[in-house]
Amino acid sequence: MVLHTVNCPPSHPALGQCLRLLAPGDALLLLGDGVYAALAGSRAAAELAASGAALHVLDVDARAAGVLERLADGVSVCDDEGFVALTERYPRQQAWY
Amino acid sequence: MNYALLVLASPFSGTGSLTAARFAEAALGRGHHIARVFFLDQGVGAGMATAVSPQGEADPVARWADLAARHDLELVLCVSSALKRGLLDDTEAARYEREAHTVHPAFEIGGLGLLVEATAQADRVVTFGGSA
Amino acid sequence: MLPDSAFDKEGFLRELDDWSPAVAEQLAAAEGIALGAAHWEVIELLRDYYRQFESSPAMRPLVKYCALKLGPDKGKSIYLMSLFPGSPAKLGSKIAGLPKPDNCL
Amino acid sequence: MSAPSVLLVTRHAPYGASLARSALDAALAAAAFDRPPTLLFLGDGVLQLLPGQDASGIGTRSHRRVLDSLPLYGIDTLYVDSQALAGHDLTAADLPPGARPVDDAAIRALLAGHDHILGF
Repeated sequence: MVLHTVNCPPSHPALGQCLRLLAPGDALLLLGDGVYAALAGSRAAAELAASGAALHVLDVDARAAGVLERLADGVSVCDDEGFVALTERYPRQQAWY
Repeated sequence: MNYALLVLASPFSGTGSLTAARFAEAALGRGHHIARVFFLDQGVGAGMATAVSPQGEADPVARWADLAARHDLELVLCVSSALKRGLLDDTEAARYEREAHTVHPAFEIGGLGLLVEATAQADRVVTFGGSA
Repeated sequence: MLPDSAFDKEGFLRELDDWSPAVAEQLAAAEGIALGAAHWEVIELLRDYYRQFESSPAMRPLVKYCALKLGPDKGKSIYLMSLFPGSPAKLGSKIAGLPKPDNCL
Repeated sequence: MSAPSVLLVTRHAPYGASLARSALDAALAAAAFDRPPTLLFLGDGVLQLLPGQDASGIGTRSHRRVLDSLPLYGIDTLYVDSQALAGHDLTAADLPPGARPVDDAAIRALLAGHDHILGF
């Protein structure tokens, strides 16, 4: 099980690479510019939803971006402790940026 | 658990470096140990003593230094990444015959072997990248 | 003979283009080493390594490269230690005029 | 307890940013300390493998030349994203001897199959 952290905007090829390599049971945490992929109604959000991975955004980054109020369904908001908790549950992390 | 953190993100662009600092604090708060924070590539800017942040905004260098002081954290800047970005401590300044010492005392300069060692000892390794 | 100013505080060449066999003798003498044929064989090998891989070797690849090019008897760290005591990759590279290692390893 | 296995993922072209070089330095260092990581070239990272690189005109080392020293460091296998290869119209003939193109399923297995991942 892999925790994927995404720290680049949805137009960046790294998001596509992440999506094609997500495995069932993996989790995905959106950070920094990655949070825009959680915008309700966006193409990226639809692709994320279809991936079947557990989806999370980091609260401070989502709030800074104005994404927190327009969050796609199924994306949960986590704080720094929640980020650490994800690394406890998922033994390895792949950083996409 | 024992964590090793690899920070590649610049503290001067994007959020990666501060995210890493907050992560470190939260991990310690949950009772974990942090073997070492290794700064590589653009990440080494976190140790730049001469960086001045705008008033009212986060100062990543001070943030890391404060964290290190409170938790006895080991912060290591990769020597080759540091040198080419003008980050020198006393030893390297003497070695390369430069006047300026620009590394904040909360940080040390070290080789990649320290990343290798931390990775080998850690239960968890977390990488913090920035936009490249 | 190059003047002292051609070398930095640690005795490394400041300009790699200044290197010549005579400079290698000078660098070696400063380290207390008199270069013999066996030393030259390794110095040439180090310079070949640098031409081929555009980097200075760590100890492990140097030993392997020696084994590959000079045979198994010479591809041993104990052999290289006998020629360039202490840290053969570093000392050999210094005398061979390869870039100063940034102490990353 | 045996040492944890490490997968090093390198995803950037060699000269546009310093990350590819940093990743390679990390790989060489780990190998020099007898802990050779598994290397995975992903996305634009496969461009690091192009033959015929001559970086003398831009004042740096040729990345491929340094990569060619990996076998001497005990790293004989390079895993390469086959989809990215195809996207750049590269074939196995362009790659160093130890390169092994891998599909998405194999990449997933590499990601899940190591104790730690260093993501460059």
